[in-house]
Amino acid sequence: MTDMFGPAEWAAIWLSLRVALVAMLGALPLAVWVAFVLARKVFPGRQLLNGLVHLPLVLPPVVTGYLLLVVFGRQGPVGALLYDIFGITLAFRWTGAALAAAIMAFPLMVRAIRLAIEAVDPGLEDAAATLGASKRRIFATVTLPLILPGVLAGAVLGFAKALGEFGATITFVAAIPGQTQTIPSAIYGLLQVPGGEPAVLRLVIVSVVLAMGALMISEWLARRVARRVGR
Amino acid sequence: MTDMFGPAEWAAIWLSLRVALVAMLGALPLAVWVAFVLARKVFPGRQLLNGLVHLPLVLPPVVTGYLLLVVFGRQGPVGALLYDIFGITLAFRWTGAALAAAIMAFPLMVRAIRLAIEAVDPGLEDAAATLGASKRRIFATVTLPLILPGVLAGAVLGFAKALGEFGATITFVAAIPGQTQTIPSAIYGLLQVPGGEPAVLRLVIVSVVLAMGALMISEWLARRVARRVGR
Amino acid sequence: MLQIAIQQRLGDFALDVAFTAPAGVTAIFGRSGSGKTSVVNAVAGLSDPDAGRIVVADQVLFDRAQRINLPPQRRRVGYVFQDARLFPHMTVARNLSYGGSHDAARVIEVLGLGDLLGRRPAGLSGGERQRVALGRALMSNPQILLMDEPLAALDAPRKAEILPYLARLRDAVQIPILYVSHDVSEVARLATTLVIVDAGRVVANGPVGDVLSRPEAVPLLGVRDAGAVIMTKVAGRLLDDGLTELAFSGGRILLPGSFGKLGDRVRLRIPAQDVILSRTAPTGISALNILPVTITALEQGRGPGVAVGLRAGNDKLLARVTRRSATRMGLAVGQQVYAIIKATAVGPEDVGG
Amino acid sequence: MLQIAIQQRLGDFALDVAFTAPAGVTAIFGRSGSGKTSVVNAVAGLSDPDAGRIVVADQVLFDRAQRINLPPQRRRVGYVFQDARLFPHMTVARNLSYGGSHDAARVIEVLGLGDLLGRRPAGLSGGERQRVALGRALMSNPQILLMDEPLAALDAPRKAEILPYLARLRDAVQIPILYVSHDVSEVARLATTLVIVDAGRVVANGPVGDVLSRPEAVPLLGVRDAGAVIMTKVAGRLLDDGLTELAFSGGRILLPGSFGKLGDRVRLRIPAQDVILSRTAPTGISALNILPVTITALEQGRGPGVAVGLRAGNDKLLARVTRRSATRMGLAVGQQVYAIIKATAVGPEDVGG
Amino acid sequence: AASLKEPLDALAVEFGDVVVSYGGSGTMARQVALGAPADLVVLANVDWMNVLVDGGHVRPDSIGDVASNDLVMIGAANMADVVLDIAGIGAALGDGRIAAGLTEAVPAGIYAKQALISLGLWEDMADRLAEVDNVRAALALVARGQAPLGIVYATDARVSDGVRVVATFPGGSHQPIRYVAALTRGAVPEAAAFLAFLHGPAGRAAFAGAGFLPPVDSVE
Ligand SMILES: Nc1ncnc2c1ncn2[C@@H]1O[C@H](COP(=O)(O)OP(=O)(O)OP(=O)(O)O)[C@@H](O)[C@H]1O
Ligand SMILES: Nc1ncnc2c1ncn2[C@@H]1O[C@H](COP(=O)(O)OP(=O)(O)OP(=O)(O)O)[C@@H](O)[C@H]1O
Ligand SMILES: [Mg+2]
Ligand SMILES: [Mg+2]
Repeated sequence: MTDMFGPAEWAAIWLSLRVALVAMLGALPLAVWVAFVLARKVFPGRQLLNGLVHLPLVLPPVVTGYLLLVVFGRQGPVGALLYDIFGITLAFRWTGAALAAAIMAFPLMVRAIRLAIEAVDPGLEDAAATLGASKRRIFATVTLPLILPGVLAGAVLGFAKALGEFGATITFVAAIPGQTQTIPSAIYGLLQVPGGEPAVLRLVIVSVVLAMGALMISEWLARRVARRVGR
Repeated sequence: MTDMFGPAEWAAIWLSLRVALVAMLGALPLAVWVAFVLARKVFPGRQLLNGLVHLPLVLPPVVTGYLLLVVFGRQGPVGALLYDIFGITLAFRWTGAALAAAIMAFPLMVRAIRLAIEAVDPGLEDAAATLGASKRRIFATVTLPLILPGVLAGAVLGFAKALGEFGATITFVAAIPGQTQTIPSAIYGLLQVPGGEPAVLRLVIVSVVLAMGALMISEWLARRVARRVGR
Repeated sequence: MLQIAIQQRLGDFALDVAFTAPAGVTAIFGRSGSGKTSVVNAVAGLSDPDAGRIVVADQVLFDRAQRINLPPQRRRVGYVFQDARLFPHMTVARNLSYGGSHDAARVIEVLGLGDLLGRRPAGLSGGERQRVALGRALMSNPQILLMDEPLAALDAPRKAEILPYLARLRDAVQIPILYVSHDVSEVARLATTLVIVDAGRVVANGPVGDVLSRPEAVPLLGVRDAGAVIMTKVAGRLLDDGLTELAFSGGRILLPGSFGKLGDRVRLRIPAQDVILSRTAPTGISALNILPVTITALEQGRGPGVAVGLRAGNDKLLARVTRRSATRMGLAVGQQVYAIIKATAVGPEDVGG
Repeated sequence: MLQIAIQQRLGDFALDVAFTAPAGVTAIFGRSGSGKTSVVNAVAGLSDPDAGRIVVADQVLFDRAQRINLPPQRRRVGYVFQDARLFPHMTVARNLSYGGSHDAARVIEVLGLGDLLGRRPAGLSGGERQRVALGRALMSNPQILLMDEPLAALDAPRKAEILPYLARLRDAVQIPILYVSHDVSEVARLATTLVIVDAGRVVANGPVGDVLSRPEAVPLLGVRDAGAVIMTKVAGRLLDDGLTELAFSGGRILLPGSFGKLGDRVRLRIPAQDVILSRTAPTGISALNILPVTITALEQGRGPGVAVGLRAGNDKLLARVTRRSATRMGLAVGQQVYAIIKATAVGPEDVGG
Repeated sequence: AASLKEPLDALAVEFGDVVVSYGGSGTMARQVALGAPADLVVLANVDWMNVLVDGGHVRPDSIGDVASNDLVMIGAANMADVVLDIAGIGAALGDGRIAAGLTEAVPAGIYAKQALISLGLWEDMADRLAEVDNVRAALALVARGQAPLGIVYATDARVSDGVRVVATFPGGSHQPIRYVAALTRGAVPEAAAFLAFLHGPAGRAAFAGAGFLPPVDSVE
């Protein structure tokens, strides 16, 4: 197995996993929050927020990547701030790749979670409210457990998307081996080289296996959760 | 308004709309069916089907485009069949672009719809069964209306994705103005030339407006449906 | 006729019941968690017993040994669920006609659904929902009717309105009705057969008059709910007083209200607690019905009450008196005494068609 | 004390009620769809009335004019919903302790929840669910208790077990309890105040004994459910017979069973249909209680019955006899007659603490 | 540029301690302009290098070509050579299309357009093109038989067994295909050494090995 891949390929695989995982885990709380706000609150900028969240889905990834570069690059408004205050650079770092992947995965996660929230019986939340639970506690103890299957679905979707993200990532952080060269950019690179096909095939298989693994884990978790919830 | 865009840009806009709409509408019934099967049936190849559906999400779009070429190209098994039997060519046609967009959007649609199906109270379907309704009728009259918000969410997600799809499309059917050059490929092209930014911005705005419109229509529809269902 | 013999494990709970439900209403009576709903689900095909057989008329619905297991849609059961399970996205009218439009006009009228037809389930009160669910099941023209506490959420007047309809239904369509209830007066009024389940097993089973008038059934039913059920015939009507005279083998009974035509058969429950015994025929009291009876059994309960089995003609009655009275009056088996039944004590819910 | 005065539109339905619920149980009685649940929801803060005011003790929960509208969590209401609304993802134990663990051991014991603690709601029967919901509300130590037909899904023995607990609760905690029910014996047993609603309005309202013994309340309640409620004191116990002697202003009543200690106050409902009138004091009959009474009112109903208002000492009783009996006996206001009350007819559910 | 991946990877290994990132020329130029931590850029397009020079992102004195390339017409592996005129191309094409890079955006496409114009074929062929976002995709279209012909760099034709070069565009029919390298503003000193290494014999050999041609004009 170890022989199958060169060190660059291994680096890409580990990096992809790390980037996708960090992107997914980092985006998840925000996705849950945004989904909740979109599902349950009525406020003036609601449609705008909704649109903003979906933007990365609609724009060509290159554009998203370019916008990321403009905003989060060293010279971008946010990027400069991050650098000056925290000494954080995102551009051309794996953290930047994670940011790009997270932003691309975000709409998918929000949608899945939002659907789950909308399916929760408000009567149960009412019941919790009469029992004195604060909004926060109701969310944590009633809503969240009930939407766990949806959150899981969103997480997997996000993870898979983050794993496959290419256009925005390569535009924002390039494809630096060991730093930002994820599986998809490695595949892209290999496609440019004579005789790259076998390596491409190997990496495609890795992608598929990783995604399938994530799917299977999530299905299994969802079933466990469903059993707990007594469905 | 008309002055804002050249004829090529207008063509790209109309084409994008057509491609995204056809991709979404064409994929929707299949997505509903697959979502239903995944949510409710237990059969040996279930995990495999699930994985297959998610594949376009995980793979770099270029790879998906390449696989499309292999399968649906003139010399591909399916492509050749379609040509020999029906005289249908997908190559360099907008139909091919629609196919690519549909396949890329498919996992998103399935996920959203599946979540909705899993939230339907099986007790209601039981009740319909005791009233003598066939499985098909139960689906059409109980399950489907109850999952309509989810189907809508899936449709919008799919439409938005189809609108933004680029990598697989250009690899499979290139970017032929008026035939297969959608907004994203136009944007990509413009981004590669120095000084293309203003045109890019215009097209990005169009993308955003289109997607926002779709979102707003779907939110409005979902609210209407929700009111009907009495939530 | 419905024959059930099933075993099923549900978590820690073991269901093992066997009984036969003839045409007419078979009531399943038992405390909370005794397995009533589980039985009904098995008949509907919504759960698969581990073993056993369910037959309606001559159609095998389920037979583990023969590997027969009809899907719910082919069982033609009308199931009124304990939780109404209305389709939330349909109007009441569409809910009602979902399974068919059998006898629609009458169902809508009797259940008082006319004003609700255009409404959606979300806006209905608990009782309104249950009425719609009942109507929906009835309109599907089933070959068995399963009712899981269909009237529990209804107020007394509405209940009193619906019960005669169910009674007519029972007599009009010769189909078995399984009726889960914990209200004995409902049971007595409607049921021909009574099945008492406890902890997943059948503990008493037989014609309702029989089971209810067994002095030993009193603890199973709760002291308040015991009482005999007799079949009577409408023998006359006292129009000025609004009373109906019912004849049975033990004499005549006057009841307020008018039910049935002359000669109609009427089922009457006489709650044990409403029967007063007297050694001599009393005079000048407001109770209209004084029947000569013979004591056939004296059953001392755990509490202060004594269940007294009575024979009036060929029919059995049941009285419940305090031990103190029994002692003071010197009640003994074989004694001839008088049973005093207050006409108004036998409420409308104790009279069935 | 809870003061309610609210107006609210719900679709086509208009709610406009005003009443005061003192400490103790206030029963809300009314037919299906009359607006009972809507009132309770407004008190809990789950719906916002269009106008009005809701005050508990001295705390304003809601006042449209003052723009006060406390959220449900700050109202400290214990709400037992008509549909149990248990949290499906928690065990029974976690459901119970969700709002607090006030008096946990006793609640679990009295409601018989001990065996269910590790279970999940999906596996519970309808009655089990309702018991858990009741326990959950009780354990949150509320300042008002709202119960929307909490016992409708329970069987009689379980009901009989829970009712005394509710009665003790009512006396132990001096909080108002709003109790929606359509079972008069529950109401009579528990309630201090009775509010009858019809089509969104209060049509009768007052101390429960008062409302129930008004002859004109009979049609509102249903003939079977009318009856007086009197306060009595435990005056003695006849141990050998298992009877308890209750004293009230009109005399003494012997009832089977033992309730309370000597001197305890006991609430007693005497259903109108269970009172027999006699011109002379009868002898040799099994009924133990024969009280001299004066006729205070004769109310002719629509049917064949006559509601007879009676005075026994300072207390009011109600009897329902047939018109035929009333005529034959020549009943008239002011007449002295004997009321015969069968000891076993006043069932345990008619006796409250 | 992505097409340089093969020789650059090899050279990086040889030189040691060099990290290579690749992408489309436009993408990379923008990244450098927006502060990418790169020391050395190699672009397949002189225009983008000019943009970087104008923006002051690279040291003008370090600019120099490292290699050049030919533009070729490819066809299926079994296709005979094609004469580069209307009849020749038309015959080979049938009702198919010519796969090429985006003629307004991708360098290979831009060169292809120039060549077609100078050969007087543009008028007839403009709407017979199938433009894709990178040369490799054009190659795939030809290799999978989707397009009978394609216009790519000579180096790309080597990548796939499914295609062969059926014609080479004359050098004068398009601007020279130049691969331009430059040091960025903030380049570390070692970068200059690597740049020199690229220009040196080792660089030449590696580029030649990958099918590239020597630079059109050498840095003095
Ligand atoms: N799926 C299940 N898993 C575990 N236990 C179950 C399941 N279904 C039912 N039970 C248990 O089986 C018993 C019988 O349940 P059932 O619903 O039949 O009672 P019931 O007689 O209808 O009670 P009720 O009058 O309260 O509705 C209960 O103790 C219940 O907890
Ligand atoms: N949101 C709503 N929209 C429209 N109508 C409503 C709504 N909520 C309640 N109603 C109507 O208001 C009336 C009162 O409903 P409510 O639930 O308070 O009745 P209830 O007295 O509790 O009845 P039940 O004893 O059957 O539970 C009903 O006719 C009901 O249909
Ligand atoms: Mg049940
Ligand atoms: Mg209600």
